[in-house]
Amino acid sequence: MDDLVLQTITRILMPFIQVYGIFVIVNGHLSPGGGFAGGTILGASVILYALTFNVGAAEDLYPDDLAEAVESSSVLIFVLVGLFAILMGANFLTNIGIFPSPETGTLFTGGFVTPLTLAIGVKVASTVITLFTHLFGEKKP
Amino acid sequence: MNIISGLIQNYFYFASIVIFLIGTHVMLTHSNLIKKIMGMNIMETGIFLFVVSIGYIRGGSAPIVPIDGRGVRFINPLPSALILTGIVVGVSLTAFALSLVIELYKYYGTTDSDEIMEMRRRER
Amino acid sequence: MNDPTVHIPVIVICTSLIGAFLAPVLGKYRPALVGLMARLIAPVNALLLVILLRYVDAGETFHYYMGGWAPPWGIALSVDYLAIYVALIIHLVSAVILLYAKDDLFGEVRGDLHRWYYTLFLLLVAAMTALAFSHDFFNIFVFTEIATIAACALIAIKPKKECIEASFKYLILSTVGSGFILLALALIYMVTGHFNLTLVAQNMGAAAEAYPLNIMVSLALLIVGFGVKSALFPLHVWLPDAHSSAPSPSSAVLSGLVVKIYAVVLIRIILTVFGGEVLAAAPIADMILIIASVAIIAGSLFALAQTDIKLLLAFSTVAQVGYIYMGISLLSETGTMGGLVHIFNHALMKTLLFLAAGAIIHQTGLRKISDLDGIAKRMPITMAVFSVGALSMVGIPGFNGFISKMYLATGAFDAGKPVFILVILMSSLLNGLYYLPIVVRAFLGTNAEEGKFAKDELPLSMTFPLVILGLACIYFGLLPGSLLELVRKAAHYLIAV
Amino acid sequence: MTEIFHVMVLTFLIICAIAVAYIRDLLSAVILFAAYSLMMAVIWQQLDAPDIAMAEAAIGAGVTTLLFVVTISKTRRQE
Repeated sequence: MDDLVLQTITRILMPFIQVYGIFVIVNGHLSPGGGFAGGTILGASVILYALTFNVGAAEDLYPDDLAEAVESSSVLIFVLVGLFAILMGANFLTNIGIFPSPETGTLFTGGFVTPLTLAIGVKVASTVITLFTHLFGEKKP
Repeated sequence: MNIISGLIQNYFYFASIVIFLIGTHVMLTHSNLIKKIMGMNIMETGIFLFVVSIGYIRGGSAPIVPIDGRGVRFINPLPSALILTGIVVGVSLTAFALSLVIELYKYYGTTDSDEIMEMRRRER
Repeated sequence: MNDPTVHIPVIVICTSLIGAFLAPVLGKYRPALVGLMARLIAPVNALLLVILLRYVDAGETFHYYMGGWAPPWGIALSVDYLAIYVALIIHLVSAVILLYAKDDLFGEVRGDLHRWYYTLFLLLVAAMTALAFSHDFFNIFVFTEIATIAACALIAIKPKKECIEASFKYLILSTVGSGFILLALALIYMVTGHFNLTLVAQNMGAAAEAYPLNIMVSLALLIVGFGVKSALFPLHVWLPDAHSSAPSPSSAVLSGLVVKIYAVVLIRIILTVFGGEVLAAAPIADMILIIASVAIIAGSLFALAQTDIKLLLAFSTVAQVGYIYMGISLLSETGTMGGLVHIFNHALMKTLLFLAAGAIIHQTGLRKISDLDGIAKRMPITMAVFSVGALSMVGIPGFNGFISKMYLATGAFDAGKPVFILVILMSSLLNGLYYLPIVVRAFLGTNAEEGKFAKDELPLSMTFPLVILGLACIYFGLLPGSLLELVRKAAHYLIAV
Repeated sequence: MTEIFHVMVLTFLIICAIAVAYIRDLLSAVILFAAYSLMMAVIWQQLDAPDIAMAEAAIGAGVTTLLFVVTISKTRRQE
């Protein structure tokens, strides 16, 4: 699909989609959305790139090794944050006040909810991309 | 009459059950595997619609606390959370099933379960 | 709650999860370490669970609140004897299976997929453990789904068309099951307004009075949904293909553990949430009892007709799930104990049999029962262990299968339903009819080359788990005391509510 | 008025679902399925569940459709 118009528009559009995705992720505890929806939007931007250029280009942009590392580490972050609360003497996943919690309505009010949704978002985006490249490319899923 | 008025008042329930039944029908009776997966998705959305409409209050508002913190009547967010998880699970099931369909196509050259059964019978 | 012991349920689930997601990365750079890590995690977790058991023994059972939020908002884990018992079984048996998997995997799964195999296996173990501890409908739904996907993937990982087909069938049917479960949870939530099991149970009486239809429909949907997943008799159609075509370690874990965990969850929900009043209003227990009896007889009859050894074992699982349901739906304490003991005993026996069959296939490639004449001359240890498993299945005194059958029979007598003793006796007879010929053929058959008993050529990593399982079968047949003590407490918990 | 809108959307949903069941061309069925998912997102917005509406619009109408299209392009288009 060597269409100049499509490719140019994709190049222009991609940052906006990604910024919107990140916005949805980090605002997960304040507004609708969150890690899952935002992560899908983030992944969709790379899929758009893959569709307008080719799948190989997307695989170069986001190689498999990186995807595996990102997926594993984001889950590990989630679990380790939960276990950290145990280390501090509270129950699993207790929101202990190690993160600053300013007044309601500003960005970092969620304690560690924000880092957790960030981990989920990254994981989902990565999974969506690998799903697509594996199904579309010749590699075994 | 009682039943009909009940249906009219609870049209969300009625529609969700109809969708659920259509989905289950597609899933269990169509021989094409891709159609089966579509039926699976339709069935799931039917159930999701049912669960979410349980938590719905007419005239309530979405469960987002406004910045000035006024008290409004929120709809119940717990079913929504359950369904969000359900959607995640649904999409992963779909992706997994579709990759299985592609694998099956490599082996049998068809996506029709009747033809696959026929081929297997002939192999024996 | 400052004692670190109370966190063990979460830690056990988390270590499995961490292992699951560490495996692909670790496997890429240090392939040798992945298996070692997986083999370490399960025994360590089992040890932790024993410590937890000691703790609960000293004090009393408790609920663990995730994030420190109490029930109406938070998610709770119930730490009671039933959960610990089931979790212990899961980790002990999967530890043995993982030991065995080391060498067997090379024959059945492509080399670069090994790390993913461990990922799926540990994910399945984590999901099952979480299901055992769950005290919340939300968690039950989520982990049921995770376990289902992991189990399907464990079948499909073997690149053969039978496996992929079986996996697809399993996937479609268990999705219908999950749909039913979700619908049932929605109906329960609709009238009780809670997802937490304790709170639902408190509101159940009033709800059942005001909306009997909702409760009955949700009960039926739950039985069908979990029935599909645990292969209760008329809904078992996916099981034989799936369990017989999967790689041997997968077959062992699917047949030995996965099927039962759904039965445990269903029973926990029915007995603790719905409770006596609802069960008294409709003959639910009697219906399950009859279905279970039919399952026992029909599963054995189907198994009798099979020529493939793994297919035979798979159909035998259908019958054995019937035992578990039967024991618990007898609603007497000894009957419940029989059902719960059978969960453990069957996990041991069926794992042993599947692994032994896997060893035979790994070594000789033979799957047909008629080809197994004189196989004991080539593989004496494997066949000796297989015989132990087969004798346990039949229920010969001195092996662990006898213990559970004895409790089931006593339970049927206590419940005033002695007819079911007949079912148990008949199924023992049928079990003998299809298991013993294999043993007899293997030891006395003359088809194979003449000669002395040769030494097994199996690697030690495959012989060792087999021998351990065989010894465990005999040990728990002769000295079941400590096991029965634990099971009695678990049964108390179920019956008391 | 909202009731009438709800009933209209629900009717559209049911018609879409039936059409998905009876169309022989798989690609058309997938496109209809995408329309179905989008309508579902509208319903969820109407049911005051914006979280799900967003996820459904991204997942149901986006990713799932894409996966279906990819699968069909790798297998057969006609049923």
